[in-house]
Amino acid sequence: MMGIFDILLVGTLLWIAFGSLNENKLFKSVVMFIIFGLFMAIAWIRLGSPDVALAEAAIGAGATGALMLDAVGHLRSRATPYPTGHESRESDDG
Amino acid sequence: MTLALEILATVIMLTVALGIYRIERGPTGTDRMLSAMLFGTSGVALTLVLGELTGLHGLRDMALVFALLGALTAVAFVKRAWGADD
Amino acid sequence: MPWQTVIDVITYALFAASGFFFLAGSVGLVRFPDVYTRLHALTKSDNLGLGLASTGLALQSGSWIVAAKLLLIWMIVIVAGATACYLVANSARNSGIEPWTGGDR
Amino acid sequence: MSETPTTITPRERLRRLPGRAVGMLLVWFVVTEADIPSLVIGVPIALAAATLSVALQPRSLSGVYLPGAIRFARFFAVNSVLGGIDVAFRALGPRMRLAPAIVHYPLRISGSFPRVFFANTISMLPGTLSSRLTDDTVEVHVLDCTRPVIEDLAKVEERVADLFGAQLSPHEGGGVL
Repeated sequence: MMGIFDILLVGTLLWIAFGSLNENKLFKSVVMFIIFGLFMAIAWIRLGSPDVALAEAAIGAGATGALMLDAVGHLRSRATPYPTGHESRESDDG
Repeated sequence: MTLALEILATVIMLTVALGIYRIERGPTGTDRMLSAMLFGTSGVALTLVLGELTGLHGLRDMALVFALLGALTAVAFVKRAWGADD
Repeated sequence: MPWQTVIDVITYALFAASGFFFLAGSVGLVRFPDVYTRLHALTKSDNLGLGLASTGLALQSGSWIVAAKLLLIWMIVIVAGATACYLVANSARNSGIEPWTGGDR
Repeated sequence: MSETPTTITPRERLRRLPGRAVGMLLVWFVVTEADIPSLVIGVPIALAAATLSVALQPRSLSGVYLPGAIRFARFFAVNSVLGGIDVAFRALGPRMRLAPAIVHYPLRISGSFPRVFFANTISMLPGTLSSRLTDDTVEVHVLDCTRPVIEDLAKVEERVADLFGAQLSPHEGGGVL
């Protein structure tokens, strides 16, 4: 039975990993990354290292996930007034 | 009892795989975030079940961390990244 | 019937119900038409699934303090889930996402 | 129980400290699964947490009325199970029976904490989800507007008021948007 569980876990992990890399939508990648952290933590439990799993859940999914959500929000608020990104250089430096 | 726990873990894993469809489809960032919140709850259940299955009782502390992280991510999303996917 | 058998049967029933509710939550997330209805599926179904699973685990553990800890974890998930759910629903309302009201499905 | 929430005096804060400390210690005891040696760290941490929580509390919280709390716990347990069953069958049924609507419900309970508590309780009960909390109304998203939603919400509100030991005036108003 755990064989089926492990195959599902590995399949899901690979799917999420590809989803978080192979995508031009930034926000989707971030959500995929957070979920990747959660499932990597489950995988660490299955591999028998609960300490690594705890660190992965807290740092990988939690702290990094929140930072990345913050970054996406900042990118968006930057991007709105300057649609092309070329004219903005002078005003950013000055 | 071991078999029942294993079946429950597999079923929860299956529901999670089902939920990833919602991230793929979207359509808005909020819908994607909902799946992340779903996996917070499923992650707690999965951790508790695996903890009982492997006899690693320290995993209950990890379930607590999962429970708190779900709320943290939701707050970060609502405060900071709202509408980033439109 | 010995006492342990009774507890085991109750636990099996709780686990079966828990799996059912987790499944229903995910199916709801996939099938429901808009953000608000999906939030309904998410908060209620999944928290109930977790509650049933942790009740079953508490019965199996046979120790009061472990049962209390599982209850504490469940309560934290409920409070965090309800708050997160309100925040998301409120932001969706404020940013003008209209609720789906029947029709094309 | 109808007075507006006021700022809290230092003396009142001090009066709440012992209860808070006992609560924190209990949580520590449960989380460490009754590990007695860990209390060396647990007691100072619990005291510090209680002091911090009392010091940072912005307003006076409404006290909890114990018999009401027990009634509320029973009500909540039964109804959250019903809520899960309700939404599960809606999701799994071949034709999803959905008739969503936004309902405005005028609040009767006073105090900010009871109101937030009420809004969060709504989200866990069958077919309702609070989506906005303003000064004196709460906006609720309902899954099925053919049910007597306002009456259900009034019942829930009475339970929450009972939890905080308050009495409510009879209910009037509110409706589907």
